[in-house]
Amino acid sequence: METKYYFDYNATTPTDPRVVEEMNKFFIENFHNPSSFYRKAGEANFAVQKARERLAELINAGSSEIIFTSGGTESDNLAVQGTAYKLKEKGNHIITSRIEHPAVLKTCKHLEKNGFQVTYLPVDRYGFVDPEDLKKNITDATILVSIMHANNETGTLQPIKELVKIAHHKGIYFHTDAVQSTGKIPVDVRDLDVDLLSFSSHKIYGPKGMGVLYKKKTIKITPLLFGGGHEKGLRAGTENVHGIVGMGKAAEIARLEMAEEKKKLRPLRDRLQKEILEKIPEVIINGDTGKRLFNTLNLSVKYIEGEAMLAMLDQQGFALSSGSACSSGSLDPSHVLLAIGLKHEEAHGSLRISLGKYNSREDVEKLIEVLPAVVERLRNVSPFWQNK
Amino acid sequence: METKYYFDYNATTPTDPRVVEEMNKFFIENFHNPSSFYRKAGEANFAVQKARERLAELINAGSSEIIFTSGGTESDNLAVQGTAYKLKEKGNHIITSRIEHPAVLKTCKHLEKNGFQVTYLPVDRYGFVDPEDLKKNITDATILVSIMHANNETGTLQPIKELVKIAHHKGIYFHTDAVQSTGKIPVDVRDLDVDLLSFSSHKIYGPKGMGVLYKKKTIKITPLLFGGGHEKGLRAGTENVHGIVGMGKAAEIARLEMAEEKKKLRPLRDRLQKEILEKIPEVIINGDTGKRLFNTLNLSVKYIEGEAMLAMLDQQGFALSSGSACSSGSLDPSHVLLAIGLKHEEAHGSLRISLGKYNSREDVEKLIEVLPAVVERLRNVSPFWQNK
Amino acid sequence: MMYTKKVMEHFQNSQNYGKIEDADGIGKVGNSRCGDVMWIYIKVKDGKIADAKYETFGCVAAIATSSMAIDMIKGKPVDQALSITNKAVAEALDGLPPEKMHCSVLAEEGIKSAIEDYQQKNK
Amino acid sequence: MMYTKKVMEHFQNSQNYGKIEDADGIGKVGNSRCGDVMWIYIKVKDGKIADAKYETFGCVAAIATSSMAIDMIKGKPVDQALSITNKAVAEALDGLPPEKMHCSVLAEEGIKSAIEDYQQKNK
Ligand SMILES: Cc1ncc(COP(=O)(O)O)c(C=O)c1O
Ligand SMILES: Cc1ncc(COP(=O)(O)O)c(C=O)c1O
Repeated sequence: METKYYFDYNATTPTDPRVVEEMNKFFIENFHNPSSFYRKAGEANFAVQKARERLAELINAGSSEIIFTSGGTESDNLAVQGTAYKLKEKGNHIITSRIEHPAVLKTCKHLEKNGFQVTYLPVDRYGFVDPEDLKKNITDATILVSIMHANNETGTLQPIKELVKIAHHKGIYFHTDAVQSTGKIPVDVRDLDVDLLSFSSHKIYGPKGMGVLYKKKTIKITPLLFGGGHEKGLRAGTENVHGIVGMGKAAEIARLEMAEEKKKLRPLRDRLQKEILEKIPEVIINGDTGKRLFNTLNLSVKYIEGEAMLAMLDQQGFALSSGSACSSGSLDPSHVLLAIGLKHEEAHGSLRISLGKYNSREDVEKLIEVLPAVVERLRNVSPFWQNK
Repeated sequence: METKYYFDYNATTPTDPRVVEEMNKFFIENFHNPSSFYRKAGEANFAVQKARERLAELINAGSSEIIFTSGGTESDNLAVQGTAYKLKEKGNHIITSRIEHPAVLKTCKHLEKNGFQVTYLPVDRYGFVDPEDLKKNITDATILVSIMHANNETGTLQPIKELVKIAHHKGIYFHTDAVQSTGKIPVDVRDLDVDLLSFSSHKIYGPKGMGVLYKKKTIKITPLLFGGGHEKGLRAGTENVHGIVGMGKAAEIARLEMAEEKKKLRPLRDRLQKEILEKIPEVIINGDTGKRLFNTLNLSVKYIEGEAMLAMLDQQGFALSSGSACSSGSLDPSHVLLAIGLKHEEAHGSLRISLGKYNSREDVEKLIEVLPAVVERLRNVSPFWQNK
Repeated sequence: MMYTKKVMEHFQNSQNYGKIEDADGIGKVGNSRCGDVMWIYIKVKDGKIADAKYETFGCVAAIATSSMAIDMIKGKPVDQALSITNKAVAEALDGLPPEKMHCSVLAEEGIKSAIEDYQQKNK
Repeated sequence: MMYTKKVMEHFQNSQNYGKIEDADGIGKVGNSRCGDVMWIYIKVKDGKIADAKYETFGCVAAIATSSMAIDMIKGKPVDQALSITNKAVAEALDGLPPEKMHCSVLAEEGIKSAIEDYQQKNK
């Protein structure tokens, strides 16, 4: 069966048709290099500037504070490596959390091999970093705190404002990976007062291969990519004009429509949660049910494994994801779910349901109908369920 | 007047309509994350693999030797930084040339600030690196030689095979920036025997924001971007599926049609050269007229400045580029033209005409008609011409 | 993740699962930390595997290899069952993704362990 | 590169260029290394700039500012011409891109240098 019921919007989103339309003319008609001299190049350059303003507006930044990158991963790398290398004379200590995306975590691991020290703050069982914990772990050598806004697996929202205050009190830069929150909920860099913030186009109905690093005007970082002086020397490379334009349009749409999306999707997510808990015994909700992205529902179905659920669901046209190691080809299940204290079996049995703007009430009812049977079948096969 | 006569294919190219068509379904219909579990994700993954094979075929590589990047700049950075950081225990000396693209040159400058030593080989007045010079400059600390295949301004083609032999004789890695040659002329990594080779999608009628680093199977480098383990851990980030697919299609078209393009464009370029030299006195051809990209013509019109020429031509619908500082907003004119021994005034007066597959005979005749009048007008204004 | 048709068939439609209450041998292999646990039950009659069943906690490949392994040993003399290799199980399924080959290893171990349990009890 | 309409007009259609063979003052400023050289010729009559012309090697902005500067000094008393600023030239052109402001500085210097040359000769 075709993939018909898409519940994996936190993984990636379809490009909004209005975005596709806005990009179209930048492939053939206005393909020109925005740095070139002639007037068509000027038009491309103008389109890039307009997109920059739209992106700035989405997060309440100045347009000169927007750095275009190739995605959330590059934004995270540029923020973390860029700050680390810039400030290495000042200190070599970075604080992050155990539930970050690999784009931050693995970057930190890399820095550890290159003379930096990294503290990975634990989280409680709802996925929150404790601000007191941040305070305690700051040393004279701390140069950067990087803590994500919304977690991609559980949707838990960190108290960024409070954490930023603690870091700034000691004059330490603060980066937040806002890949999952930007475009879904209001993200205001002035209000949060972060120094660096990452987000990604393909999570907000924009094209893949584009991202943004917001960098506060007063902050200095070392570039990762050197070359033709694009992005004020902070990120070289011929501009991906269609990508930039598309991401700009996606940002505008998100800004104007996010409230509406929330109004529609939150009740759907809540209904899913309620019905699943009612219909399927021994299910755990992962993450906080209060301070959580309105589109995300992460749960562990005890006694069975996630990839098997995904496969059964896939057969019936459903697209979801799991924190099971088996679905990712890695050895350990989700580091996020382990960090909030799940046992390995429980993490293996996790399902992430993430909704988006093309989900209908019908999709949700269909999932409510199908999931219990899938769970039952797999539990019938499971030695843990049969012998508990 | 609209930009009607495009002679700046070395800057960027329009996306081939067949490429646009191939990409189309990856925005909305098959937008899925290739790393996800469900079948639509499998289709995206399959499309990525197919593109990988097409790209490998273009340069006679194995498909496992293709690393997807965000463009030529990132490929160059990954090759040079990636090798430098990987081999830093072995040595700290890099050899490159004075005519490299900023993506290599500025990366080398950055490495110089971080404990590496870089030798910038000079070139002769045709733009060639002297292999003897390479030989002489190799030391025990040399870990990498990075010399470009075709120069973007003059089109001069380096004797890469010979240079590679010299480097390999001493067990030193060889990277070549083949952004301007790949897709235009046959580039065979096995024949050249390079270890690393960069190229870029938007120079070969593919979408912007995509590039490739070829990495020989046996070579190890340090990644620049860390995260979700994509590209075998060498380049993290959710795959830019439409970009990859589009670049793959562009590679296939280039492979099949490059001979034809050359047959068409070379005579056009040669005619331009002949007519310009006949109609306009005191013009210098920059670069070698033999070992040169068939689409490129770089010349200096003495006594006048390039940006002024570009502007006059732009008014009449022509898109070209110049090595003048005035057209780029920088202070010095083209480092490439200075490296081949032009005086500053001559470099300021340079024009680069680069042809591509949508250029017609008519375009060329039109340029031959218009250019002499532009030059005359500007020479009439010039104190150097009037008072020589 | 690309599984063969055979794998998906065994995963979805297998009837080989369940418990044998009076099993002659039980093999319990795997580790829930890693996400795969397999229990193999066998019933032996006249030196042959008269019946066999599995219970598996694990991914598609784990469940499919369990099911296939049961198919392959049922009716076989015990010593033949003992010599079934993980490669044979994987091949019977028209192959497994490389990162899933360990599941077929588990199936082989599960069978061996059930037979050993039987042999232990009948020494 | 975005130039104003005025800039493009002066760049393309200026008739102020050329040589004044019996000029009373000549200013030669700029440096061909940097890509801009301006020669300003003036003819002075009764304390006024009776005629002026330029010859310029340089970019659009260099040529347009030369032309505008000539417009601005022609007919003016010498001391008024002397007080023309680069900002005034740029403004008269409806502005210049920031990285091109140096061209207007060159125009101001060219005029000053031509007038100084004239004053030197007539001391
Ligand atoms: C929280 C978070 N950070 C970073 C990323 C990486 O972004 P991208 O896929 O654009 O590289 C993702 C998504 O994959 C994410 O969910
Ligand atoms: C020789 C050369 N190298 C590298 C690059 C950079 O490639 P990209 O524009 O894809 O970043 C270019 C083009 O700008 C080039 O001509």
